[in-house]
Amino acid sequence: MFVLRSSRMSDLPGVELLARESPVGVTSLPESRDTLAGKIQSSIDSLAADIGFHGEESYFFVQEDTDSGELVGVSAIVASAGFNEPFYSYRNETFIHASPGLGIHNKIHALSLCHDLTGNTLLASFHVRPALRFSRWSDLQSRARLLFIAQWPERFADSVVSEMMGVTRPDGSSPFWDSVGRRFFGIDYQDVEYHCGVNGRKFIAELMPHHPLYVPLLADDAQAAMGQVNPDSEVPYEVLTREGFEAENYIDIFDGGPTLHCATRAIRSVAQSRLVQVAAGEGGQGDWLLATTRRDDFRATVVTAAADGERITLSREVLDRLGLSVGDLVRIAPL
Amino acid sequence: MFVLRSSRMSDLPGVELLARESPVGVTSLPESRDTLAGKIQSSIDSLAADIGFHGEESYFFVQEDTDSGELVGVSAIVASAGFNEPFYSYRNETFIHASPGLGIHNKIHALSLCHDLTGNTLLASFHVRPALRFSRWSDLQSRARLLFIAQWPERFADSVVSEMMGVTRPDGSSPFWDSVGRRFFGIDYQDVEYHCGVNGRKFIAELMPHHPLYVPLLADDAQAAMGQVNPDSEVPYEVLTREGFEAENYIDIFDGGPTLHCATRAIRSVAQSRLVQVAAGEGGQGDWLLATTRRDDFRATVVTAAADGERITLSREVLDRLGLSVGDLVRIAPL
Amino acid sequence: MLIRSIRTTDFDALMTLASDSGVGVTTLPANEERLTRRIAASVASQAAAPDPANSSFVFVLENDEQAGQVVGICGIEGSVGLTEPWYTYRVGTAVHTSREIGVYRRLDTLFLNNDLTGAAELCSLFLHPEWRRDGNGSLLSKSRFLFLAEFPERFDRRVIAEMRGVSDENGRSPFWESLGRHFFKMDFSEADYLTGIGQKSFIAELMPQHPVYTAFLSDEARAVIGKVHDNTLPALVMLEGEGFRYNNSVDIFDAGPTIECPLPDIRAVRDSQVLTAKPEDETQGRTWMVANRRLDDFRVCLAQTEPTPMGLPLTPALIAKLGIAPGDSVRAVLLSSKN
Amino acid sequence: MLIRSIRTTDFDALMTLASDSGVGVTTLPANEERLTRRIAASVASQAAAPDPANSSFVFVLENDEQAGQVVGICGIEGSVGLTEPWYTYRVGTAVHTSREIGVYRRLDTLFLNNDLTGAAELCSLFLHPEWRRDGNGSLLSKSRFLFLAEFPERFDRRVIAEMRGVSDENGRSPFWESLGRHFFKMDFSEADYLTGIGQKSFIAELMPQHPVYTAFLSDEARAVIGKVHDNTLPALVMLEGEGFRYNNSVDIFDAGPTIECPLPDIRAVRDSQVLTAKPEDETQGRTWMVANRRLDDFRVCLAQTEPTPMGLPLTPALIAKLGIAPGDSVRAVLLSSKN
Repeated sequence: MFVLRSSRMSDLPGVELLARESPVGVTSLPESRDTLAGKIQSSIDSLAADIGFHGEESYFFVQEDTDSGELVGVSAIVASAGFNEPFYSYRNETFIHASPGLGIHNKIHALSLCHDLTGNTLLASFHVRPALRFSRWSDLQSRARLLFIAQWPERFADSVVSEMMGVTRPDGSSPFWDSVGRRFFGIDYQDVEYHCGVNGRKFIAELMPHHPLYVPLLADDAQAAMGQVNPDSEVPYEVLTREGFEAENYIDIFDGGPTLHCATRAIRSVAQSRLVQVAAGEGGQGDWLLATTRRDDFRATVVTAAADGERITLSREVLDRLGLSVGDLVRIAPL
Repeated sequence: MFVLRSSRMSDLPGVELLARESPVGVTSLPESRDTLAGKIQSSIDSLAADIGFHGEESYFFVQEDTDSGELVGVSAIVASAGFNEPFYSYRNETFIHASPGLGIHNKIHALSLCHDLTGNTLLASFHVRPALRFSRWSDLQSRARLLFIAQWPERFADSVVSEMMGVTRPDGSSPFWDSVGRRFFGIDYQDVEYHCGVNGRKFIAELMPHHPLYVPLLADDAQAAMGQVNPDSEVPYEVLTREGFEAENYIDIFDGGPTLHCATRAIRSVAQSRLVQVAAGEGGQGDWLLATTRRDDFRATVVTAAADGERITLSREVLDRLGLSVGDLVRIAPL
Repeated sequence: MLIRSIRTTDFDALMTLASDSGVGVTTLPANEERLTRRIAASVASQAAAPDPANSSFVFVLENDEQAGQVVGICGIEGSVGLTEPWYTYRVGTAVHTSREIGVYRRLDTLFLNNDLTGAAELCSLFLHPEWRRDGNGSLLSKSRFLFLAEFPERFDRRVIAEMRGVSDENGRSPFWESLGRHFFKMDFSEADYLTGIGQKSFIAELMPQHPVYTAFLSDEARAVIGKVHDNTLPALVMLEGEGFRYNNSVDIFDAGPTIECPLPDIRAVRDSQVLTAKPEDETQGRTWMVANRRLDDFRVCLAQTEPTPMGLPLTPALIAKLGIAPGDSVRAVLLSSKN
Repeated sequence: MLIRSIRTTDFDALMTLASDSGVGVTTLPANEERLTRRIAASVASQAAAPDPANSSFVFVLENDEQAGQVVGICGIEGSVGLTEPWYTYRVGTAVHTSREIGVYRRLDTLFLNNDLTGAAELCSLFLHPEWRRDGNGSLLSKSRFLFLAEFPERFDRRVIAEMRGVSDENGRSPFWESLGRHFFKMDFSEADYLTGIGQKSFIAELMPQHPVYTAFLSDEARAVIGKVHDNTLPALVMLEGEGFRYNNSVDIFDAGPTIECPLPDIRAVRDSQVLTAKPEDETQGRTWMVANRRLDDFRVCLAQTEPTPMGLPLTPALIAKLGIAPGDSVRAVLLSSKN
């Protein structure tokens, strides 16, 4: 069975393996041991701290095959996107250029660099082993975060965003980057993703365009790439759109992939989750996403079990794997 | 008793009286007989037309004291704001100017002229007799439009907006206008409102600033007026915020008053309205907003009556005043 | 050949001339109503109070040996952009650097602006193809400088001239194709015509209002920014010789350069002299432009002569052509700084 | 008095001089590390390949009668903005009109830009207050033009100079108070200092990136756009006399004007002549600047003399001061176009 839990420093080697395997566009999961160790430490510190309002905390989760002890997935929550430096996106703008005298009515699309999503909570660093894609375990890797948010809402913003990787060519280059970012940065897409992961995003303020970019002036393949999701991001995209996230307004400044967003309370797993008491037993037909409510030992899994408004019946194995006792409160949501 | 209904050309004298009484900031209700007649005619034409997708239609409603025949209120729906020319707003933008090196992190607010709300459905021309303010009849005047939208959603956009009048000085001048618009237009606030009502909004494209205005550079009283509601707009503001409309993102380009907006399906009276059959009888405790479902004879009122999921029991007077027979379908929402 | 103030009776000749004019000469479209207005404006300018806002002068080149045939036209506006906005793009530079990641980028930008508002403008130059010889082009263009020298109070101190940008033999402008077409959804020639007949409000309505990075334009478009059409090269060289300079302003449609010079610094203004017309049966010397100094019936001719302490020797025929009497004063300058 | 290339041994004298310099002279802050770098850069520039990117020359004014006391400094950059962006505001015009409602509005705008990237810059001028007399200021500033005339390949063709803008006796700039303070949340003097020591990246980080309508600034702020500090007026007049002109570029902090002139059009460059130094015990005439034409130990002195067909008469003492021998060539120009 697979269990998701908050990460410990001893997870570092396994996390490194997953980071190496993850596609280049996941900037929040670079192949840098120091950076990854920093993320785990920040998660440990954030969980230990008493938080009244979301700030610079971040939470890092791993999924473990409890039989082999192998790590099979990672994901994270950043409490406030752009806490230390602005969180940049391109906003899709529409300008209407109309000349009644000439009978012309044009909608001109433009991309404006904006900080609109700064301060929103960010779902980041998602990656699962390829074999688990589109399984209930990739759902677990993504959505356990939503139960975590539902349990401790004071730690998060009213809106949640997540960046989906944009499309790339077989050689790893990005058509959107080559027509847009490269003109301002003069470096390759892979290089900029690396800088972002390792050096932070300060250089964006220095290099990015200050004025809106008119979409009709972009190369055709860059226009085509706007808002398109990379096959490697299909899993989180599918999960999050099912959760009610919307993809229309913002795209990533580097690869043009969509930045999903949703009001926290409108996220399906948040809105539909509820607290129930644990009972011991077998059987039941429902598929449930289930998470503990212990901040010092957060664990989550997917179970097929019987649940009503007050109680969920869990097998002995599940109780053991999640460290639960009968009578404990857990948070569940329909899978 | 008061009944709201779609307007007829014979309402013109009464509508004129109400327009004359309405405050200057209601640009959609100018004291021009031709303009008002045009609005009524457009409403008649729109109701008669078969519409598959919202376009240039508009709907004009009056509220009548059925005892005296006197008109006591008007309101309108414009199916698509800015159908012929863009619908302008200032978007509240926040730019983050941060220098990590110097430890400076500034949020700079700016107003950007935008067309974001173009194509949304617009609630306009609201006015009720002063004696009816904050009564159930002002609710009727505003919210009957929402039942109309709920009944014929194909005639309207997915989002609905409404402009609230901004604050003015005792002499009718606008502090926001004097610091902002006047610099570009060189004319008085009353004059620009008049031009807008009579000549349309083409001149806005010609005269308005093309670049964002930094809020810290505006006069203090203009900054204070941003997003503030004129006392004359308190009624619609109160009604619409109760309906779930939000006021944060957009303000009026002339007086700085907030432009409310809400996703159509999230509007309370739309989401909570339901179709029920009419039964005859007296009594009942609930207060209901009630509208007919006949496009050729739309009428609405507020009743205290018994209703369940399938039926509402109406008195003979109400049946008569609304032209209803037992068994007819009506749309109701809790008051 | 004679340069003189336009007259109402020139209308028919001008319609013929205008219909020979091509794309790019936006100020002389073959449009009756507009031509009529231009002539009337020029006549009215002569009587108006001396204020740049009132000045819209037009002159014609007359073949005075063939029954006064009009073969060319030129004009000067006292001050542009006072009723409709006058748009240009400014070619600017944006530098983006990051020390942290070692990047330095320099990008050109186009800023829509009205910076030339108020300037005086050399405009409407057109010479019939058959008469593009014997210095007629220079005379037609430069005769205006004697008018500027004579009546500076009627013109803004800043004098500009828009140079036709690059387009191919079909009137296709690479700059337009790469930028304007996306916003105007029409052909360059149509936009050019609309501007020519004064329908300029569509520019504010349709134009991109935000600065454009030229990096997003086609290579051909970038290559022609600030460049003139081959046919316009001689005119550019001539005006540069008079002191006009490109100052990073280009046309919003075809990116042709706008060049400018302060009025008193124009060579033919600065070097012009007021001299007494001295009748001589025969004169010789370098080629001079000679003007009659009259506001209401301004005339300029070329003369081979050299000034003497007694005045400027001119033949009686030329004096008559200028509409003056012997002993009257004239304003004269060498046609070119090089001869 | 002698102008000469800066030397490493000048460091102590310069620290003293720098601490006498006030707010507004951003290029000469009393900062050890930066001064050391400037001196080293100037020495290195002498040996570098002739490319504007390599040129950062500094010269000192030495009171050669008092044991070589350094009383002034001036510099020239070959090309600015090649490592860090060079920011200016361009003062532009926006015209908004509506024929329909009869409105015509003309507004000034400030566009942040890097248009001056690449230009050569006159910089670092500072003269000890006690020595602001006897034409020392003119000599200090204009001596650079002989260097430009001698080594034009080491400088961009476009030469600029930033003029200090208006501030009061407390260093308070009305332009800064109305605009910069909202974005920088610091005093003008602090921003000025940070720029002076090369910490320019904060400008990109904090500056308003969108054009600003000056209508939203205070009356005092609008009034000083493109205006110089009273103390800088003489310098402005002097550079205008050399051909420099304000071209609508102003400083982003205090709105002082940046003036510019093409290198070959600077009066002292254009009129300078190469002449043979002719020793004479006594010389007289107008005041000339005379330079020794050397890149590695450039020197300039003033001399009362007049050129003859045989060369430029100079006293043996002056020839020695210039570090040349009789019969060597010198470059000379009248100190002022007016004498």
